[in-house]
Amino acid sequence: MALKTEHMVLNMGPQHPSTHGVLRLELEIEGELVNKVTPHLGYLHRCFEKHAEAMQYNQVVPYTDRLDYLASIGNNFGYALAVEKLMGIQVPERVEYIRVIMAELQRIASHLVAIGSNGADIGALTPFLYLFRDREHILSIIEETCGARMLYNYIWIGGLSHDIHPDFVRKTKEFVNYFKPTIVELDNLLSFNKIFIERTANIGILPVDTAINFGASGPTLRGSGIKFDLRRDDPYSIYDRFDFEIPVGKGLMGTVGDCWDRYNVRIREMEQSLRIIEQAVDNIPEGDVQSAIPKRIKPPKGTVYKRVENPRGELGYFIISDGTVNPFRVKVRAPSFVNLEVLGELCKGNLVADIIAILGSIDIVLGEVDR
Amino acid sequence: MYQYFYDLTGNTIIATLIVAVFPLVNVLLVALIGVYLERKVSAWIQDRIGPNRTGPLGLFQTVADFLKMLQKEDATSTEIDSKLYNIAPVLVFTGSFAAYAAIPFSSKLIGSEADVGIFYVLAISSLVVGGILMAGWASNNKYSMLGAMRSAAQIISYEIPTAIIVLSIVMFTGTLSLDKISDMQTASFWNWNIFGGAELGLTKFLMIPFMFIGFLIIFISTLAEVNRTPFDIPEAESELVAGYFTEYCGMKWAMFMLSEYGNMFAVSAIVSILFFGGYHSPIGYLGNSIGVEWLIPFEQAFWFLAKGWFFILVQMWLRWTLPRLRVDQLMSLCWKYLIPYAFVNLIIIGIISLL
Amino acid sequence: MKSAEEIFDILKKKFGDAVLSLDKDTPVEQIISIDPLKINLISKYLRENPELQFDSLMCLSGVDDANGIKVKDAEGNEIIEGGTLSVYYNLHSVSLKHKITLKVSTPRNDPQIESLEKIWKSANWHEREAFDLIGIKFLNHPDLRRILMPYDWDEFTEEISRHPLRKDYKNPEFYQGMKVPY
Amino acid sequence: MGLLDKEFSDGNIVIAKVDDLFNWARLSSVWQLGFGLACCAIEMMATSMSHYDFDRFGVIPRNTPRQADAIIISGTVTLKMALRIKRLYEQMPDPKYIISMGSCANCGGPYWEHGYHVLKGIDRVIPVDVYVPGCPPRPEALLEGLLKLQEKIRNESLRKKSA
Repeated sequence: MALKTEHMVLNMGPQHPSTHGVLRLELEIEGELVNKVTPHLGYLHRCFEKHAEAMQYNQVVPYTDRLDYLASIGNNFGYALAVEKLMGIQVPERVEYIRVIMAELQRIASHLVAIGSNGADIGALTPFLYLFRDREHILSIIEETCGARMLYNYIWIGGLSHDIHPDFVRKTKEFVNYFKPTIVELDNLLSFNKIFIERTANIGILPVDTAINFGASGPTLRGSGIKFDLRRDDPYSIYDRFDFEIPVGKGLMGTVGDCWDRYNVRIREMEQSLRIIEQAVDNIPEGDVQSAIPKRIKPPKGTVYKRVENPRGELGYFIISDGTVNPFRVKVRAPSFVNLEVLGELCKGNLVADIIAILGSIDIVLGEVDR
Repeated sequence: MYQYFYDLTGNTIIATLIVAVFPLVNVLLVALIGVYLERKVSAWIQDRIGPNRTGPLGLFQTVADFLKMLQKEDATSTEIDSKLYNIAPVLVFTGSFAAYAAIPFSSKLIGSEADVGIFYVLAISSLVVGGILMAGWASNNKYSMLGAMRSAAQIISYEIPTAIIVLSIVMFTGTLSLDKISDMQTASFWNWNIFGGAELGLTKFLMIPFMFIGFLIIFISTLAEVNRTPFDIPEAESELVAGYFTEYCGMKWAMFMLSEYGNMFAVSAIVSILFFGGYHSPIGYLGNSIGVEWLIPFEQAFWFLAKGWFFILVQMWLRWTLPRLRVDQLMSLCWKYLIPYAFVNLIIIGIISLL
Repeated sequence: MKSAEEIFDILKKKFGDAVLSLDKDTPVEQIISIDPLKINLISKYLRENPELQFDSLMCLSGVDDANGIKVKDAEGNEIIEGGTLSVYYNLHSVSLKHKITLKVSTPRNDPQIESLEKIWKSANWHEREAFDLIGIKFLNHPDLRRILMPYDWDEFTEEISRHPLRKDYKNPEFYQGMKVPY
Repeated sequence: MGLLDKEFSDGNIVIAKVDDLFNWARLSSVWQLGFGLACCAIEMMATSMSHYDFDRFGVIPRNTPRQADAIIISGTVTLKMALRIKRLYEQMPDPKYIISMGSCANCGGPYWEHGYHVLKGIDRVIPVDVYVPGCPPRPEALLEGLLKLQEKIRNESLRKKSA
């Protein structure tokens, strides 16, 4: 006679150290083995889309900061590009250059937190602190420019809120020189640590076709080995002028598309961001950063979908304009929201300890998932 | 030890009290200094400063923590099994505290000069498992339960390689008494077991590599037995919130903490007794050279504590550097690697000792 | 790479009446309107046709068109009656690198659209979100629950405050004893 | 345990000294419940990191409410989350403190007007000891908030409160 068994339901979150905020996972476990993962969202639903409908176009920018709060500039960037496309604004060269440098600095800052918290989830707390220390350098560069540490409201429709500081170029170069050896140090400390590899290689394998079908993007998609980066494949701003590579998961430590690959893609992406910054920072043309900002933002009737490559993937803004000063509808296609959906697929049949490794490697920000 | 203090004071009661209280004081001190050091060491490793507001250099931080925990409400869930819930921390603490009875701090400072010292320590420290299981079960919390299960599996598995290595030392020295094992490694660090023991000859040199292997195995497995990173899966913060003591607060939780640090020192002490000469100085005694006989036990205690603290620092260093293993990897490390190597090591040491 | 006109022609030839129109007026995006109950067939074709290969659903947005008549209900709240709710699909082909926007409109009083969950998995949560915030029912969706708002939102609120992104949404006074307005 | 719930009627010198000692202990080891809600959580984490080092003040994050002394409400509290926060608060043993960090937790912040799912101020659900303004507050501001909390704890007493 077979024994009747019952699965234990374990609630992970919303208050749990490794759910990166207020995600709640409902795990059905059998001993330590996870049979099913059901994510429950909405613990940080801040009604962005309702606010966007009630605000004027330029007033929405600060709210976009708070979507993916680790990559605020990327959010501003996407929104500004979308409205500019709708209105047909051409921004000055100087603005484009500064935007790209800032976005890449922000990408590094964001990846630092992502990598660090992935390590911290697996138990390596110290690299997390090191990476936060390095992040402070980036924050201080941006703070000197626009006065805020995290939520900048920096990229405006048609321009920027502030011109760069006279010291900006020197400090950015200093940072690039400081940061290059740090990546090597990080590799030695964490990436090629035997235990870390054991914990992440061959765990949570995401095949390419599943990833595409689930709409995954960013490092989550590239970790599966496909070279798809909006900066290259659907170029926006001036990214087509720079020479950089798109790192993809190659399965160095296990299978293509495992957690280690996704982790590694982020590190290699930071190197490429440094390359872009190096190329851009020497060529910033002179000019006024606010000359193209329209006096009154009133786009014509129409719809636009504009997407940019945020650190976490494809950030898209779908804007419907009804010809008034308020947007009729703003929908955010948040990369974390879409990437998180893969979690249920990846976690089947793994152990409880793997769930957090997988979740860390997908790298979600709840502000963006719940909006 | 009792005799020593009886001679010193001439009173049975005082002598007994001193003998009984000394390990307790030591455990408390170890926890007090250990927690402070842990925070400072982690701060230094992580490019921080660490506690520095409470007293000079933040030295009273742990005192403040302890006093605060005394004041905390004893909040419990209504669904707990209160008997087991209340016994568990006491049992865990007893397990780690009782081990101190047989540990020789110096040639005079030893609770019980039992002939089966090492056997006693191995046996009594298993009491901890019972306490942890009780804590996990009685808390009526799924995280506690998972943590307790992991912990039980882990501690029981890792006792095997520990025991095998202890066995090989026992075979080599021919005694179970911790006191005698220490005494065999006297005079110079060259006589320590890790360097093949005191007897000169071919066997000593043959022994060295296998003693090193033995030391590594016992260090790893004792690390696992006291639930330290990279083997801290029972209380894995990012997975199980706080493992088996998730539901404990205030002083009851402090007892778990005390026993953790107590255990850390205990296993460090065992490792240093088995392989690093116990309380014996590596370079000879000042007391001998200047002819002050009574100084020697104090010097021995100093060396013993120094060795113990050295290993605690190594444990902390590992904790703040390495990631954590997964539960199945932990088991496979034990059963597939440590135990077979320990067995082979045991046989080879046995053969060499026969030579 | 195919333009919106070419894709529209292909679809029109294949599906006839189910493909309603191509909206060319908008300055940026060109939108193909489609019958809400045929969207699953057309999407399947779009994904599987080797010339189109729309293997990725980038975005799915539910919109309250607010094109009905504004009336006052019994309690004096202004509500919208009649008109439509719409869903916009932004499709993208990773291999062929072309994009297209589809639109379906469904009556406001009984909004029903075929689910695309079987075709693109990413539609699952987006559709739940459109259900949650706009109130569009997706037929044949495996798990159509609220996603962002609390599961018991309906129990504590009036009819008018069910779906926050509708244009006639009104805040409830209390939810589980907590005051909602400022 | 939980001495603060026992009140003494007359404030003699012994009580006063014990007060001072216990208050010192409590204010020197404020262990925070480690959980972040939104943007402010990142600044809260930054406060614990190398640059600002919360540990200097004896603050370490504990993951279980049972072992924590203070919650730092770091970010927007939604209606869905408010109930959970209330439960966490109730699970903490006395004496317990709340620091409300950031505009969202103080009053709803930028979401005060149209935030249909945002609780406008965590003080509608649990009592708050210290409010730290800012969106998000800089780590220095949070440190200041902690100092204010310490000031508050320093003035607590075992004595019965008189009118």
